[in-house]
Amino acid sequence: MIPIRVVVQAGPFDVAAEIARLKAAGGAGAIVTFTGVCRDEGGRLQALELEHYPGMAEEEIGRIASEAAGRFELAGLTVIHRYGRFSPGDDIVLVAAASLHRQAAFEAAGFLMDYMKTKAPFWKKERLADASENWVGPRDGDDAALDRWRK
Amino acid sequence: MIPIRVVVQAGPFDVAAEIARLKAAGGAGAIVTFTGVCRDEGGRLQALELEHYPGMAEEEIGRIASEAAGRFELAGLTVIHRYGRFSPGDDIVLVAAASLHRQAAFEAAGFLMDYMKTKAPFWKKERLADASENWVGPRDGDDAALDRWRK
Amino acid sequence: MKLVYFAWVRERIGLTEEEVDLPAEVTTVGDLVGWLKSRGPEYEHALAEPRVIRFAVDHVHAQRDRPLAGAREVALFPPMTGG
Amino acid sequence: MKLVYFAWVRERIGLTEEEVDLPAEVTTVGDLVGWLKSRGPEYEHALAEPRVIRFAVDHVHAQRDRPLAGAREVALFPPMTGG
Repeated sequence: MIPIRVVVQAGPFDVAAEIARLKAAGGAGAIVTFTGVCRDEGGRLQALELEHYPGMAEEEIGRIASEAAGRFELAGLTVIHRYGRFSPGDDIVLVAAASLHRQAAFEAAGFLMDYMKTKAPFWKKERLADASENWVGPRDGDDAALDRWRK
Repeated sequence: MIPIRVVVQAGPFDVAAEIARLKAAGGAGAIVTFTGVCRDEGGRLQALELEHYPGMAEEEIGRIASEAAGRFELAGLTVIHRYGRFSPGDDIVLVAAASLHRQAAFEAAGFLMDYMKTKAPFWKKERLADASENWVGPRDGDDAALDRWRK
Repeated sequence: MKLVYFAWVRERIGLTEEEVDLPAEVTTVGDLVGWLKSRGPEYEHALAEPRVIRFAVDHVHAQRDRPLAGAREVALFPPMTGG
Repeated sequence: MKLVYFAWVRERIGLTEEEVDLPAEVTTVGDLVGWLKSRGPEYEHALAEPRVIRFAVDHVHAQRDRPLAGAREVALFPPMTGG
Protein backbone atom coordinates (compact mmCIF):
# COMPACT_ATOMS: atom_id res chain seq x y z
CA MET A 1 0.00 0.00 0.00
CA ILE A 2 1.28 3.46 -0.87
CA PRO A 3 1.21 6.26 1.69
CA ILE A 4 -2.07 8.19 1.44
CA ARG A 5 -2.39 11.33 3.51
CA VAL A 6 -5.79 13.07 3.79
CA VAL A 7 -6.20 16.17 5.91
CA VAL A 8 -9.20 18.47 6.40
CA GLN A 9 -8.16 21.55 8.32
CA ALA A 10 -8.86 25.25 8.82
CA GLY A 11 -5.23 26.36 8.70
CA PRO A 12 -2.91 26.83 5.73
CA PHE A 13 -0.75 24.13 4.13
CA ASP A 14 2.87 24.12 2.98
CA VAL A 15 3.28 22.81 -0.57
CA ALA A 16 7.06 22.48 -0.30
CA ALA A 17 6.75 20.45 2.91
CA GLU A 18 4.18 18.15 1.31
CA ILE A 19 6.43 17.58 -1.72
CA ALA A 20 9.36 16.85 0.61
CA ARG A 21 7.23 14.35 2.52
CA LEU A 22 6.31 12.51 -0.68
CA LYS A 23 9.94 12.45 -1.80
CA ALA A 24 11.04 11.09 1.59
CA ALA A 25 8.74 8.09 1.09
CA GLY A 26 10.89 7.06 -1.91
CA GLY A 27 10.03 5.87 -5.41
CA ALA A 28 9.17 9.29 -6.79
CA GLY A 29 10.40 10.34 -10.23
CA ALA A 30 7.55 12.77 -10.80
CA ILE A 31 5.49 14.86 -8.41
CA VAL A 32 2.42 16.74 -9.59
CA THR A 33 0.70 19.24 -7.32
CA PHE A 34 -2.58 21.04 -7.76
CA THR A 35 -3.24 24.10 -5.63
CA GLY A 36 -6.74 25.59 -5.71
CA VAL A 37 -6.70 29.29 -4.90
CA CYS A 38 -9.54 31.63 -3.89
CA ARG A 39 -10.27 33.78 -6.98
CA ASP A 40 -11.14 37.46 -6.74
CA GLU A 41 -13.91 37.06 -9.36
CA GLY A 42 -12.86 40.23 -11.13
CA GLY A 43 -12.78 42.23 -7.91
CA ARG A 44 -16.37 41.26 -6.95
CA LEU A 45 -15.36 38.87 -4.20
CA GLN A 46 -14.66 40.05 -0.69
CA ALA A 47 -14.49 36.64 1.01
CA LEU A 48 -15.35 33.01 0.45
CA GLU A 49 -16.77 30.78 3.18
CA LEU A 50 -16.29 27.06 2.94
CA GLU A 51 -18.64 24.89 4.95
CA HIS A 52 -17.91 21.18 5.24
CA TYR A 53 -19.36 18.00 6.70
CA PRO A 54 -16.91 16.99 9.43
CA GLY A 55 -16.19 13.30 9.42
CA MET A 56 -17.68 12.62 6.01
CA ALA A 57 -15.28 15.10 4.36
CA GLU A 58 -12.23 13.12 5.49
CA GLU A 59 -13.88 9.78 4.75
CA GLU A 60 -15.10 10.73 1.26
CA ILE A 61 -11.74 12.22 0.25
CA GLY A 62 -10.12 9.07 1.63
CA ARG A 63 -12.37 6.93 -0.57
CA ILE A 64 -11.53 9.02 -3.66
CA ALA A 65 -7.82 8.84 -2.83
CA SER A 66 -7.97 5.04 -2.42
CA GLU A 67 -9.76 4.77 -5.76
CA ALA A 68 -6.97 6.86 -7.35
CA ALA A 69 -4.31 4.67 -5.73
CA GLY A 70 -5.98 1.63 -7.27
CA ARG A 71 -6.24 3.12 -10.74
CA PHE A 72 -2.84 4.76 -11.14
CA GLU A 73 0.66 3.54 -10.37
CA LEU A 74 1.50 5.95 -7.58
CA ALA A 75 4.31 6.20 -5.04
CA GLY A 76 2.31 8.46 -2.71
CA LEU A 77 -0.71 10.73 -2.54
CA THR A 78 -1.61 13.71 -0.35
CA VAL A 79 -4.85 15.69 -0.23
CA ILE A 80 -5.41 18.68 2.04
CA HIS A 81 -8.74 20.52 1.95
CA ARG A 82 -9.23 23.63 4.04
CA TYR A 83 -12.51 25.05 5.38
CA GLY A 84 -13.46 28.40 6.92
CA ARG A 85 -13.15 31.92 5.59
CA PHE A 86 -10.89 32.78 2.64
CA SER A 87 -9.72 35.99 1.00
CA PRO A 88 -8.78 36.19 -2.68
CA GLY A 89 -5.37 34.60 -3.16
CA ASP A 90 -5.70 32.20 -0.20
CA ASP A 91 -5.02 28.52 -0.82
CA ILE A 92 -8.08 26.26 -0.51
CA VAL A 93 -7.05 22.79 -1.60
CA LEU A 94 -3.89 20.85 -2.35
CA VAL A 95 -3.48 17.57 -4.19
CA ALA A 96 0.03 16.15 -4.50
CA ALA A 97 0.69 12.88 -6.32
CA ALA A 98 4.04 11.12 -6.69
CA SER A 99 4.84 8.39 -9.19
CA LEU A 100 7.78 6.79 -10.96
CA HIS A 101 6.77 8.15 -14.38
CA ARG A 102 4.93 11.38 -14.99
CA GLN A 103 1.67 10.18 -16.56
CA ALA A 104 0.35 8.47 -13.42
CA ALA A 105 0.94 11.51 -11.22
CA PHE A 106 -0.76 13.84 -13.72
CA GLU A 107 -3.75 11.55 -14.11
CA ALA A 108 -4.15 10.92 -10.38
CA ALA A 109 -4.09 14.65 -9.58
CA GLY A 110 -6.67 15.36 -12.30
CA PHE A 111 -8.85 12.45 -11.15
CA LEU A 112 -8.72 13.62 -7.52
CA MET A 113 -9.72 17.17 -8.39
CA ASP A 114 -12.53 16.10 -10.73
CA TYR A 115 -14.02 13.84 -8.04
CA MET A 116 -13.48 16.26 -5.16
CA LYS A 117 -15.37 18.98 -7.01
CA THR A 118 -18.56 16.95 -7.12
CA LYS A 119 -18.22 14.35 -4.34
CA ALA A 120 -16.38 15.94 -1.42
CA PRO A 121 -18.91 17.48 1.02
CA PHE A 122 -17.86 21.13 0.91
CA TRP A 123 -19.99 24.15 0.01
CA LYS A 124 -18.81 27.60 -0.99
CA LYS A 125 -20.61 30.81 -0.13
CA GLU A 126 -19.40 34.03 -1.71
CA ARG A 127 -19.49 37.29 0.20
CA LEU A 128 -19.40 40.02 -2.41
CA ALA A 129 -18.02 43.54 -2.28
CA ASP A 130 -21.59 44.95 -2.47
CA ALA A 131 -22.37 43.12 0.83
CA SER A 132 -24.59 40.53 -0.85
CA GLU A 133 -23.89 36.82 -0.45
CA ASN A 134 -24.70 33.72 -2.41
CA TRP A 135 -24.08 30.01 -2.43
CA VAL A 136 -21.91 28.94 -5.35
CA GLY A 137 -23.69 26.58 -7.74
CA PRO A 138 -22.07 23.60 -9.40
CA ARG A 139 -20.21 24.34 -12.65
CA ASP A 140 -21.64 22.66 -15.74
CA GLY A 141 -18.15 21.45 -16.61
CA ASP A 142 -17.69 19.59 -13.35
CA ASP A 143 -20.06 16.76 -14.13
CA ALA A 144 -18.67 16.50 -17.65
CA ALA A 145 -15.15 16.28 -16.19
CA LEU A 146 -16.17 13.12 -14.34
CA ASP A 147 -17.27 11.38 -17.51
CA ARG A 148 -13.73 10.84 -18.73
CA TRP A 149 -12.97 8.65 -15.71
CA ARG A 150 -15.97 6.32 -16.09
CA LYS A 151 -14.76 2.79 -16.65
CA MET B 1 0.66 38.47 -22.91
CA ILE B 2 0.90 36.31 -19.79
CA PRO B 3 4.11 36.20 -17.78
CA ILE B 4 6.35 33.38 -19.03
CA ARG B 5 9.47 32.62 -17.04
CA VAL B 6 12.07 30.22 -18.46
CA VAL B 7 15.26 29.47 -16.54
CA VAL B 8 18.07 27.01 -17.29
CA GLN B 9 20.39 26.79 -14.32
CA ALA B 10 22.74 24.48 -12.41
CA GLY B 11 21.38 25.33 -8.96
CA PRO B 12 18.23 24.17 -7.21
CA PHE B 13 14.80 25.76 -7.47
CA ASP B 14 12.18 26.63 -4.86
CA VAL B 15 8.72 25.33 -5.78
CA ALA B 16 6.97 27.38 -3.08
CA ALA B 17 8.64 30.59 -4.30
CA GLU B 18 7.65 29.86 -7.90
CA ILE B 19 4.02 29.25 -6.87
CA ALA B 20 4.06 32.50 -4.88
CA ARG B 21 5.43 34.36 -7.91
CA LEU B 22 2.62 33.02 -10.12
CA LYS B 23 0.00 33.94 -7.51
CA ALA B 24 1.43 37.46 -7.21
CA ALA B 25 0.85 37.99 -10.94
CA GLY B 26 -2.91 37.63 -10.30
CA GLY B 27 -5.67 35.77 -12.10
CA ALA B 28 -4.79 32.35 -10.68
CA GLY B 29 -7.53 30.04 -9.40
CA ALA B 30 -5.51 26.88 -10.08
CA ILE B 31 -1.80 26.21 -10.04
CA VAL B 32 -0.38 22.91 -11.28
CA THR B 33 3.26 22.06 -10.73
CA PHE B 34 5.30 19.21 -12.10
CA THR B 35 8.59 18.37 -10.41
CA GLY B 36 10.87 15.86 -12.10
CA VAL B 37 13.09 14.09 -9.61
CA CYS B 38 16.25 12.02 -10.14
CA ARG B 39 15.21 8.38 -9.63
CA ASP B 40 17.44 5.84 -7.91
CA GLU B 41 16.60 3.17 -10.51
CA GLY B 42 16.15 0.52 -7.87
CA GLY B 43 19.43 1.39 -6.18
CA ARG B 44 21.46 1.02 -9.42
CA LEU B 45 22.00 4.76 -9.92
CA GLN B 46 24.85 6.58 -8.27
CA ALA B 47 24.55 9.86 -10.14
CA LEU B 48 22.95 11.39 -13.20
CA GLU B 49 24.71 13.93 -15.41
CA LEU B 50 22.64 16.31 -17.47
CA GLU B 51 24.35 17.91 -20.44
CA HIS B 52 22.57 20.74 -22.24
CA TYR B 53 22.98 23.01 -25.25
CA PRO B 54 23.41 26.48 -23.75
CA GLY B 55 21.44 29.12 -25.60
CA MET B 56 19.28 26.67 -27.52
CA ALA B 57 17.96 25.11 -24.29
CA GLU B 58 16.48 28.43 -23.12
CA GLU B 59 15.24 29.30 -26.61
CA GLU B 60 13.60 25.95 -27.29
CA ILE B 61 11.88 25.84 -23.89
CA GLY B 62 10.74 29.41 -24.54
CA ARG B 63 9.21 28.32 -27.86
CA ILE B 64 7.40 25.40 -26.21
CA ALA B 65 6.16 27.69 -23.42
CA SER B 66 4.88 30.25 -25.94
CA GLU B 67 3.08 27.49 -27.82
CA ALA B 68 1.46 26.38 -24.54
CA ALA B 69 0.44 29.96 -23.75
CA GLY B 70 -1.25 30.14 -27.14
CA ARG B 71 -3.11 26.84 -26.74
CA PHE B 72 -4.31 27.07 -23.14
CA GLU B 73 -5.95 29.88 -21.19
CA LEU B 74 -3.18 30.55 -18.71
CA ALA B 75 -2.50 33.26 -16.16
CA GLY B 76 1.22 32.48 -15.97
CA LEU B 77 3.80 29.83 -16.80
CA THR B 78 7.20 28.99 -15.32
CA VAL B 79 9.73 26.41 -16.48
CA ILE B 80 13.04 25.75 -14.75
CA HIS B 81 15.39 23.07 -16.08
CA ARG B 82 18.59 22.26 -14.24
CA TYR B 83 21.80 20.78 -15.65
CA GLY B 84 24.90 19.27 -14.07
CA ARG B 85 25.29 16.37 -11.70
CA PHE B 86 22.36 14.92 -9.72
CA SER B 87 21.98 12.38 -6.94
CA PRO B 88 18.82 10.29 -6.48
CA GLY B 89 16.09 12.50 -5.00
CA ASP B 90 17.45 15.75 -6.48
CA ASP B 91 15.02 17.94 -8.39
CA ILE B 92 15.74 18.20 -12.13
CA VAL B 93 12.89 20.12 -13.73
CA LEU B 94 9.95 22.24 -12.65
CA VAL B 95 6.91 23.29 -14.65
CA ALA B 96 4.36 25.52 -12.93
CA ALA B 97 1.22 26.67 -14.73
CA ALA B 98 -1.44 29.02 -13.36
CA SER B 99 -4.93 29.47 -14.80
CA LEU B 100 -8.38 30.62 -13.77
CA HIS B 101 -9.90 27.11 -14.01
CA ARG B 102 -8.04 23.88 -13.39
CA GLN B 103 -8.20 22.19 -16.78
CA ALA B 104 -5.95 24.70 -18.57
CA ALA B 105 -3.21 24.48 -15.94
CA PHE B 106 -3.27 20.66 -15.98
CA GLU B 107 -3.14 20.52 -19.76
CA ALA B 108 -0.40 23.14 -20.08
CA ALA B 109 1.83 21.36 -17.55
CA GLY B 110 1.33 18.03 -19.33
CA PHE B 111 1.96 19.61 -22.73
CA LEU B 112 5.16 21.28 -21.51
CA MET B 113 6.56 18.07 -20.07
CA ASP B 114 5.67 15.99 -23.13
CA TYR B 115 7.43 18.46 -25.42
CA MET B 116 10.40 19.05 -23.15
CA LYS B 117 11.12 15.32 -23.03
CA THR B 118 11.67 15.11 -26.78
CA LYS B 119 12.47 18.68 -27.92
CA ALA B 120 14.49 20.39 -25.17
CA PRO B 121 18.22 19.87 -25.84
CA PHE B 122 19.25 17.99 -22.70
CA TRP B 123 20.92 14.60 -22.47
CA LYS B 124 21.12 12.32 -19.45
CA LYS B 125 24.06 10.08 -18.65
CA GLU B 126 23.71 7.56 -15.83
CA ARG B 127 26.62 6.73 -13.59
CA LEU B 128 25.83 3.39 -12.04
CA ALA B 129 26.79 1.88 -8.71
CA ASP B 130 28.99 -0.70 -10.52
CA ALA B 131 31.07 2.24 -11.93
CA SER B 132 29.71 1.80 -15.48
CA GLU B 133 28.06 4.67 -17.29
CA ASN B 134 25.58 4.97 -20.11
CA TRP B 135 23.63 7.56 -22.04
CA VAL B 136 19.92 7.29 -21.41
CA GLY B 137 17.93 6.43 -24.52
CA PRO B 138 14.56 7.95 -25.39
CA ARG B 139 11.54 6.19 -23.86
CA ASP B 140 9.14 4.65 -26.35
CA GLY B 141 6.25 6.35 -24.59
CA ASP B 142 7.70 9.82 -25.08
CA ASP B 143 6.99 10.04 -28.80
CA ALA B 144 3.53 8.56 -28.27
CA ALA B 145 2.86 11.19 -25.60
CA LEU B 146 3.36 13.90 -28.20
CA ASP B 147 0.72 12.46 -30.50
CA ARG B 148 -2.14 13.56 -28.29
CA TRP B 149 -1.18 17.22 -28.80
CA ARG B 150 -1.06 17.13 -32.62
CA LYS B 151 -3.64 19.49 -34.00
CA MET C 1 -32.31 9.01 13.76
CA LYS C 2 -30.08 12.05 13.42
CA LEU C 3 -30.59 14.39 10.49
CA VAL C 4 -27.92 16.91 9.49
CA TYR C 5 -28.23 19.77 7.02
CA PHE C 6 -25.66 21.81 5.15
CA ALA C 7 -25.35 25.03 3.14
CA TRP C 8 -28.64 26.50 1.95
CA VAL C 9 -30.60 23.44 3.04
CA ARG C 10 -29.39 24.18 6.58
CA GLU C 11 -30.16 27.89 6.23
CA ARG C 12 -33.68 27.33 4.90
CA ILE C 13 -34.61 24.73 7.51
CA GLY C 14 -32.97 26.85 10.20
CA LEU C 15 -31.28 23.91 11.90
CA THR C 16 -27.86 22.29 11.61
CA GLU C 17 -29.15 18.98 12.95
CA GLU C 18 -32.05 17.33 14.74
CA GLU C 19 -33.15 13.96 16.15
CA VAL C 20 -36.32 12.53 14.61
CA ASP C 21 -38.55 9.52 15.19
CA LEU C 22 -39.69 8.33 11.80
CA PRO C 23 -43.14 6.85 11.16
CA ALA C 24 -43.00 3.19 10.18
CA GLU C 25 -43.94 3.90 6.58
CA VAL C 26 -40.79 6.06 6.01
CA THR C 27 -38.35 3.38 4.85
CA THR C 28 -36.15 5.08 2.20
CA VAL C 29 -34.30 8.36 1.71
CA GLY C 30 -36.98 9.37 -0.77
CA ASP C 31 -39.71 8.68 1.81
CA LEU C 32 -37.77 10.83 4.28
CA VAL C 33 -37.80 13.80 1.90
CA GLY C 34 -41.56 13.52 1.46
CA TRP C 35 -42.12 13.26 5.19
CA LEU C 36 -39.82 16.24 5.94
CA LYS C 37 -41.68 18.43 3.43
CA SER C 38 -44.89 17.88 5.42
CA ARG C 39 -43.26 19.26 8.58
CA GLY C 40 -43.61 22.96 7.81
CA PRO C 41 -42.89 25.79 5.37
CA GLU C 42 -39.13 25.89 6.18
CA TYR C 43 -38.80 22.25 5.11
CA GLU C 44 -41.08 22.82 2.13
CA HIS C 45 -38.85 25.70 1.02
CA ALA C 46 -35.57 23.84 1.61
CA LEU C 47 -36.73 20.77 -0.31
CA ALA C 48 -38.83 22.49 -2.97
CA GLU C 49 -36.53 21.35 -5.78
CA PRO C 50 -36.07 17.69 -4.88
CA ARG C 51 -33.91 17.00 -7.96
CA VAL C 52 -31.05 19.15 -6.65
CA ILE C 53 -30.90 17.77 -3.10
CA ARG C 54 -28.08 15.32 -2.36
CA PHE C 55 -28.00 12.74 0.44
CA ALA C 56 -25.53 10.85 2.56
CA VAL C 57 -26.33 7.97 4.92
CA ASP C 58 -23.73 7.45 7.65
CA HIS C 59 -21.18 9.57 5.75
CA VAL C 60 -21.63 7.77 2.40
CA HIS C 61 -23.37 9.27 -0.63
CA ALA C 62 -26.79 7.71 -1.16
CA GLN C 63 -29.61 7.80 -3.68
CA ARG C 64 -33.32 8.27 -2.95
CA ASP C 65 -34.03 4.54 -3.06
CA ARG C 66 -31.53 3.86 -0.28
CA PRO C 67 -33.27 2.03 2.63
CA LEU C 68 -33.03 3.74 6.01
CA ALA C 69 -32.97 0.54 8.06
CA GLY C 70 -29.97 0.64 10.39
CA ALA C 71 -29.00 4.21 9.48
CA ARG C 72 -27.77 6.41 12.32
CA GLU C 73 -27.25 9.71 10.50
CA VAL C 74 -28.77 11.05 7.29
CA ALA C 75 -27.47 14.25 5.70
CA LEU C 76 -29.32 16.48 3.21
CA PHE C 77 -27.42 19.11 1.26
CA PRO C 78 -27.17 20.91 -2.09
CA PRO C 79 -24.70 19.91 -4.83
CA MET C 80 -21.16 20.12 -3.50
CA THR C 81 -18.82 22.89 -4.57
CA GLY C 82 -15.51 22.03 -2.94
CA GLY C 83 -12.09 21.73 -4.52
CA MET D 1 30.55 27.47 -40.11
CA LYS D 2 30.59 26.35 -36.51
CA LEU D 3 29.67 22.76 -35.69
CA VAL D 4 28.72 21.73 -32.14
CA TYR D 5 28.28 18.22 -30.78
CA PHE D 6 26.51 16.86 -27.72
CA ALA D 7 26.27 13.70 -25.62
CA TRP D 8 27.60 10.55 -27.29
CA VAL D 9 28.01 12.30 -30.66
CA ARG D 10 30.44 14.66 -28.87
CA GLU D 11 32.19 11.78 -27.12
CA ARG D 12 32.62 9.71 -30.28
CA ILE D 13 33.89 12.62 -32.39
CA GLY D 14 36.07 13.74 -29.49
CA LEU D 15 35.23 17.44 -29.91
CA THR D 16 32.68 19.76 -28.38
CA GLU D 17 32.86 22.12 -31.37
CA GLU D 18 34.87 23.02 -34.44
CA GLU D 19 34.97 25.54 -37.28
CA VAL D 20 34.71 24.05 -40.77
CA ASP D 21 34.88 25.33 -44.36
CA LEU D 22 32.33 23.36 -46.32
CA PRO D 23 32.86 22.36 -49.95
CA ALA D 24 30.44 24.10 -52.33
CA GLU D 25 28.47 20.87 -52.96
CA VAL D 26 27.48 20.57 -49.26
CA THR D 27 24.24 22.56 -49.23
CA THR D 28 21.94 20.77 -46.76
CA VAL D 29 22.12 19.22 -43.29
CA GLY D 30 21.99 15.80 -44.95
CA ASP D 31 24.96 16.70 -47.19
CA LEU D 32 26.84 17.81 -44.07
CA VAL D 33 26.36 14.41 -42.42
CA GLY D 34 27.71 12.63 -45.51
CA TRP D 35 30.70 14.96 -45.69
CA LEU D 36 31.48 14.59 -41.97
CA LYS D 37 31.42 10.79 -42.22
CA SER D 38 34.23 10.99 -44.77
CA ARG D 39 36.48 12.87 -42.35
CA GLY D 40 37.67 9.93 -40.30
CA PRO D 41 36.73 6.92 -38.19
CA GLU D 42 35.58 9.03 -35.20
CA TYR D 43 33.02 10.76 -37.39
CA GLU D 44 32.10 7.48 -39.08
CA HIS D 45 31.46 5.93 -35.64
CA ALA D 46 29.50 8.93 -34.31
CA LEU D 47 27.26 9.11 -37.37
CA ALA D 48 27.02 5.39 -38.14
CA GLU D 49 23.27 5.30 -37.43
CA PRO D 50 22.12 8.37 -39.32
CA ARG D 51 18.44 7.78 -38.45
CA VAL D 52 19.01 8.53 -34.78
CA ILE D 53 21.01 11.75 -35.17
CA ARG D 54 19.12 15.01 -34.53
CA PHE D 55 20.05 18.45 -35.85
CA ALA D 56 19.65 22.09 -34.97
CA VAL D 57 20.54 25.04 -37.17
CA ASP D 58 21.15 28.28 -35.26
CA HIS D 59 19.41 26.85 -32.17
CA VAL D 60 16.29 25.63 -34.01
CA HIS D 61 15.51 21.97 -34.68
CA ALA D 62 16.07 21.09 -38.34
CA GLN D 63 15.54 18.15 -40.67
CA ARG D 64 18.08 16.70 -43.11
CA ASP D 65 16.67 18.64 -46.06
CA ARG D 66 17.27 21.95 -44.30
CA PRO D 67 19.51 24.21 -46.50
CA LEU D 68 22.72 25.43 -44.87
CA ALA D 69 22.82 28.78 -46.68
CA GLY D 70 23.18 31.54 -44.07
CA ALA D 71 23.60 29.15 -41.14
CA ARG D 72 26.15 30.16 -38.50
CA GLU D 73 25.98 27.15 -36.17
CA VAL D 74 24.88 23.58 -36.80
CA ALA D 75 24.47 21.13 -33.91
CA LEU D 76 24.45 17.32 -34.13
CA PHE D 77 23.21 15.25 -31.21
CA PRO D 78 21.35 12.07 -30.20
CA PRO D 79 17.64 12.02 -29.27
CA MET D 80 17.05 14.33 -26.33
CA THR D 81 16.34 12.94 -22.88
CA GLY D 82 15.61 16.00 -20.75
CA GLY D 83 12.66 16.70 -18.53
